[in-house]
Amino acid sequence: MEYTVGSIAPIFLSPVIAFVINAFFGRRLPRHGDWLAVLSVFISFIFSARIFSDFVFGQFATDYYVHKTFTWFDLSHGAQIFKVDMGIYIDNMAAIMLLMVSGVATLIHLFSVWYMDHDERHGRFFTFLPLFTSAMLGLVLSDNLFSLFIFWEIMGFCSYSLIGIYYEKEKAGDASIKAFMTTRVGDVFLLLGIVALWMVLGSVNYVDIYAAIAEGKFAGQSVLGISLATFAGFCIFMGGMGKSAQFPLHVWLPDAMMGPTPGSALIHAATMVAAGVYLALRMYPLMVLGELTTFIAVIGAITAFMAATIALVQTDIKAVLAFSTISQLGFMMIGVGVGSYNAAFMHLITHAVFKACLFLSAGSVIHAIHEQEMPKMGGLRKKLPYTFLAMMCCTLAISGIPFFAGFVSKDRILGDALYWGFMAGQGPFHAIVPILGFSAALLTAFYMFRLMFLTFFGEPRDKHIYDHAHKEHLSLTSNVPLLILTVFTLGFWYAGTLTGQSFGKVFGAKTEWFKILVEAPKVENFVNHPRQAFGSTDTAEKASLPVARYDHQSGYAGPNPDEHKLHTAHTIGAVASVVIAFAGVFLAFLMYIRHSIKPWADNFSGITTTLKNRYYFDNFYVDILIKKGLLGLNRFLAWIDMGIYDRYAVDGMAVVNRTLYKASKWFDNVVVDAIGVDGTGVAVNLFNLVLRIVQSGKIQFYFIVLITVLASYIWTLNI
Amino acid sequence: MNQTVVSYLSQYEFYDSLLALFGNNQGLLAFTIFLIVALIIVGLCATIGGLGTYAERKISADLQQRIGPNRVGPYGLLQFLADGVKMMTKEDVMPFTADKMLFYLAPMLALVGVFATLAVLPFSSGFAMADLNVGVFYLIAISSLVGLAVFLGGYASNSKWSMLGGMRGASQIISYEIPVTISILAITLLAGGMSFGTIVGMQKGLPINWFIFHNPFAFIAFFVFFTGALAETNRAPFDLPEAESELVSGYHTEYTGMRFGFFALAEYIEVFVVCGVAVALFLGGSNLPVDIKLDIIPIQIIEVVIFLTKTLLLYYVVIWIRWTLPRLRVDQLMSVCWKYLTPMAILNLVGCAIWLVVFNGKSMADMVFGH
Amino acid sequence: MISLASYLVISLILFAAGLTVMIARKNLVAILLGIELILNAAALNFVAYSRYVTNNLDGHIFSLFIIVIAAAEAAVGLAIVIRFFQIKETVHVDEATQLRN
Amino acid sequence: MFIQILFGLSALLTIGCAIAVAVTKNIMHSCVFLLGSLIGIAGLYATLGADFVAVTQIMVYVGGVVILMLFAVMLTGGKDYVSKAQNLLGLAPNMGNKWTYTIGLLVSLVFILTNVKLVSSVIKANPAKTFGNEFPSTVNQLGHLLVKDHVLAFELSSVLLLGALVGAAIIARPRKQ
Amino acid sequence: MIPATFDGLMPIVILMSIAVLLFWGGHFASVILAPKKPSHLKSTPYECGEQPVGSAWSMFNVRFYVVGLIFIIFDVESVLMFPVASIFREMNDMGQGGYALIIFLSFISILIEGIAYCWKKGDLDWVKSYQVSLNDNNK
Repeated sequence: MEYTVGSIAPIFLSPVIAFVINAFFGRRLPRHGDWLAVLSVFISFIFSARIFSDFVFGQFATDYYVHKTFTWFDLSHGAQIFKVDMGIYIDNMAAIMLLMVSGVATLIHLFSVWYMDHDERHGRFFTFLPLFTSAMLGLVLSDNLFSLFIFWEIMGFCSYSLIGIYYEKEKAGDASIKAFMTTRVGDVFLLLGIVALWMVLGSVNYVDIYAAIAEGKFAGQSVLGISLATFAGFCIFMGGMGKSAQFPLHVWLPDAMMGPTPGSALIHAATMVAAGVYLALRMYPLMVLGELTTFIAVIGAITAFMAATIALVQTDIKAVLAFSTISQLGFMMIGVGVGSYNAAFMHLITHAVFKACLFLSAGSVIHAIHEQEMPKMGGLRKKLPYTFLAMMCCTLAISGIPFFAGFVSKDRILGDALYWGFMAGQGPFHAIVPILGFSAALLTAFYMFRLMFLTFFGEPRDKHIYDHAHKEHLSLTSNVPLLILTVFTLGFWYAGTLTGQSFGKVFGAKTEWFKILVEAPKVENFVNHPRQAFGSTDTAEKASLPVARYDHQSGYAGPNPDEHKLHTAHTIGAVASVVIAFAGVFLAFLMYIRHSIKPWADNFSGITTTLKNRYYFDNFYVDILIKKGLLGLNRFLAWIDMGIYDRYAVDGMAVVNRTLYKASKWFDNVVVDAIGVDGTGVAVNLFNLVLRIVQSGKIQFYFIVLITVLASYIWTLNI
Repeated sequence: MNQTVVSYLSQYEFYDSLLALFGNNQGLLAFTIFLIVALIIVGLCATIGGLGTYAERKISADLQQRIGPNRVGPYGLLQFLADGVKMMTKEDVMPFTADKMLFYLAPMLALVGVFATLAVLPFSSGFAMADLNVGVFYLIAISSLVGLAVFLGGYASNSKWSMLGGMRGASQIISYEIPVTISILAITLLAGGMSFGTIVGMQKGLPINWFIFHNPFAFIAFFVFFTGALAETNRAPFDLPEAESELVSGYHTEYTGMRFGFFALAEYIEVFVVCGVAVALFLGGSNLPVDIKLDIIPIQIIEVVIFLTKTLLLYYVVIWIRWTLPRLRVDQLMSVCWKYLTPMAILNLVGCAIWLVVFNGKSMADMVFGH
Repeated sequence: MISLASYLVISLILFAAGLTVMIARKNLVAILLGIELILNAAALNFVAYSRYVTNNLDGHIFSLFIIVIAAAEAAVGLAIVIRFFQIKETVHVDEATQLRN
Repeated sequence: MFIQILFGLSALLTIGCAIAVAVTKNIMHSCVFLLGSLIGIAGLYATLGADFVAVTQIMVYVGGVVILMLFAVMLTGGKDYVSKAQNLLGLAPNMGNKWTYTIGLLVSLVFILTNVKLVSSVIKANPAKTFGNEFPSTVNQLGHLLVKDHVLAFELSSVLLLGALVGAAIIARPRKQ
Repeated sequence: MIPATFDGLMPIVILMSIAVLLFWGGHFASVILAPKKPSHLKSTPYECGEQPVGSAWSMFNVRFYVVGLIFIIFDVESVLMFPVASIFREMNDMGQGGYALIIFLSFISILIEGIAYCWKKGDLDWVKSYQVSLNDNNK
């Protein structure tokens, strides 16, 4: 397939153009240019779909990629090479990601048209939304960490603007600043990592990094006594942790729900938080080299479990979704950590779809009843049938019920985790990952159904709100995006033979096209990577796709000798996750529909308080780190100022002064009065005469000086 | 391309014998030829300019149902000579408050500016004195001397009427230079060059190949150009600098005798030049409509005749407009220039550029008749 | 044949004339005249070098842009002079003392 | 031969008018002499084969800058406006007096002496070249240079001019006192 | 194609010289032919028969300058556009028409921006410019 710039650039550029137009002329346009934003993202979607169909339906091999570069700037001097390339890097993963981002973004834009209608910040919202989308698309398209970082920061800025869009609300302003500052912590690390890589490799292209790993350029390199790979990998992963809201940098994401719900859907569910996972996946070889996988898995497991527990007791519908997002991101990180590369990526995609749908549904609910607290809802399924349908499917998906998307991906992550934790012959410590993972899965099913049951089932708990809720009608902008997303929460899209790569069990989740199309980059393939100029059409031959099939006797046709064991783990994992999912659902059913079990808030009040306070993370950051740490530092500095500087320097100075004064009094009487005053007068006059000529403020005089200096300089030249 | 009279003549045999006559001194020969041709052209233009005054009076009389000049010569044809002689014999008065040097210089600048434009005017394919690569551009540039002359004339007189006329004239001339320049830019774009040889050469053949019919934008551009050119030459309805009912006679109120004559001569020749430029740029220049196999000299003569015919037709239109339309007010003048002509000219330029790219340089005629 | 030196000398004289104008004159407009002379001297040098030394047209481009910038500078400079005159009723350069003290 | 004559005429015009600009006591005459000098420079450009630059010189300076300067002179009080305050302060006259001229000429002398060194070294470094009577068209090459090599400068100059227009319009626009 | 020679510039010089000579000639003729009876009254500037009061070299309105300003900017922009316009067709034939068009249009768009600004601010109105800017300052 020939790719020219013209077929790739619009993906990124059309939302940028929409942003520019909306930013400058948005107020003049009808409807503040929201149609322009939708249109621009839809254009991106069409171009992405073309790339997707080429890569996925065209059955490109996993290691096939389109890589086009142009020189951004070149400051090389002699042997010292300082050249930064920018470019485009598209492989299967990027192609799928592009389709997901642009597709989900299109639907969210469409939904926002309805949701943000008559909102006073309508124009501002539709200015930042396309910019945000374009930044995410640019991030996916970028071929190196520099441009990734640029788009990363643009996204940070956009999320800041979108969270704080109602900036007059104090909470919104605080939340936006919190999101900005917390992610900044990660970003500093990311920049450190990039700089570390740059210093050693002289390039931060993905392909260069892969090639360097393959060539062993990392060996023996160290930064601050830590091996370079570990250092860089850790720093980059910290960036991902900030963006993907991993423990302990997760605190910003729940607060980020202060923005409009579609904005949350786009930022904090589908795309931006996925950027961290995407980065971890892109840098996977570096993580492996740096032996960071265990760390990642543990962080992911802790995040998944912790967020799931917090979600149990939240009453705000968006807060539950926010914590479920963190929890699911934790699952993805588990996937990255345990080496289940494509499952993690797949979960990223499926999660983006169903979480976007969940957020949009929540937006639909909030828009209908103008209330976010779940205890005041209930029985809404009669009023909001389409939203209910959408949300139900998504909940099933996120809970990991079979035949839905979440099951397909989460099951594989958990299966791999199980294998990694118990069967790969590692230490017992590793078992904590699958245990926490499975617990989180149980809790996920539970709290999601709790949300469903509280919102849509049962009797309306607040009659007033219920009666004032608008009856839902099918319309293009309000429900259809939800329903479209709902369709894609079904499992069979992600599993099996959709793209015809292989004949296998459709719902068996064993021969998924993801598995075949996406796999961890084999670094040795990148050693002599071809580079193409930016404008050229793509002519690299694409390798024919090796079809991986599962074989019961020998396992996958992959390199892992333990395939069979892995398969066993997967079977166990599948069964276990099904059981766990249903157990969670059943528990929720008992608690919130049948009321046969009392909600445990009463039984474990201490835990509930802890959970309600989100493990006191915010308090910790604010009270301990900022108040104690920062204020303590302040107090220390104040003490230095008052106690030392004031007491000794200032007061001592006074003493010295007093002494000096006495001396100078004598001096004044004798020397100054006698000699000084008159003498100074003369001296000042003389000095003035000179200065007045020099500092005349007359431009012509300056000009004379200029010419004279120039002339004297020329005379000194030896020519 | 880049034909001058000399390079044109050098293609023929008698040139060599001429060269031998001049002792193989190419420069001297060229100088002689140029001098002769220049004198011919200056004579021609002076005659045309003189006859222009006659024509103006005759046509205005016609439009006003009078007879006009009819005493000197047949039908009063020699009236302009009589006028010239009269001017020469008038006393040369200079206001005592005047700036002497500038008062002296201004008519000369006008005359120099106008005469210098004659160098590139393409009377025919061989009779153009110089075909510079920057032909049209040169013409615009050097003709701005006239605006300066108007200002200096107005200033130097140190009379209130003159000063007002000079200021007005200068600002009007420079303002209208913009739409004119941009219209010419559109033609440059279409022709792919600034030399008159290129531009006229592109318009060979039937009138349908003229640039005015090249595309709709060029069609509008012609009218923008023509309007702007009228204003640049201070012709009615844009004759504000010399509006006799307001400013007595504008910038040349204080000029008498020969100096006034030179101002008038410069103005009439400039009208002729402007018409000639309009013909060369938009109306096919000196091209024959059909290919005729004839000797060199007859073809050149026919071409010159064609060029002069077209130019004089436009000249007639100019005079006709003068005696038909009322004078604009000064604010109308400025708004016509800046709010109508300039945006239109820019639009035409953009339109021509887009047309050129979209239709790959084809004209409307090409698309209709399918070349 | 005309040599590079003749152009350089002309440009030098132009520059010196401009310099004299700039220093000797107290009229702001006259100072701007001097600046134009100096800029033209530089542009002339560029074109001369372009023909005699480098044999490409970069010098032409340079002097084109010098002309462009000179025009912009004249426009803005004269606007400032006119504004200055409106405020101070004079165009004397030594009266431009608002920023003093 | 012609080119030498053209050069001689242009050089004479340029230098004569430039000196006249510096010498004349009338600002209006000074502007007009500047015009002559600029036309002379256009002639010099022509002798260097820089036809486009020559015509640009005429177009921009003759048609634009000089007229603008004449306007500015008119707007700042006509011939040579001397304010009353100036007389009281005892400043040098607008067009300079012998002291200012002495300083100016001295600085120019210093500059000329300095540059004689530069020019002589340049001439030493560049042996004399001779050119034929032909000169190729520069317009197309300039066009290609502007569109390709110097495209950024080309576009930026447009922005610069816009800035100059806006800035100068703001400065010059009449305001309530 | 015959390359241009410097001799091609000759006609310009010749014509300019003819203009100057013609002027001198005419002047000379009038000096010889014309009567000379100067009087003070004859050489006062014409002011409809009244005694002129003061010099005509007085201050003029700033709007003249603003017009000149807009003109010079446009003039310079058109100067820069000329070389590009004259290679436009050539580039189009070389298949770079789109590129040239983008360059050209972006240049022109800034030009249009300038005229739009002046239009909006009332610099193009001859009469109203003063009042408009008064209102501007009151805002």
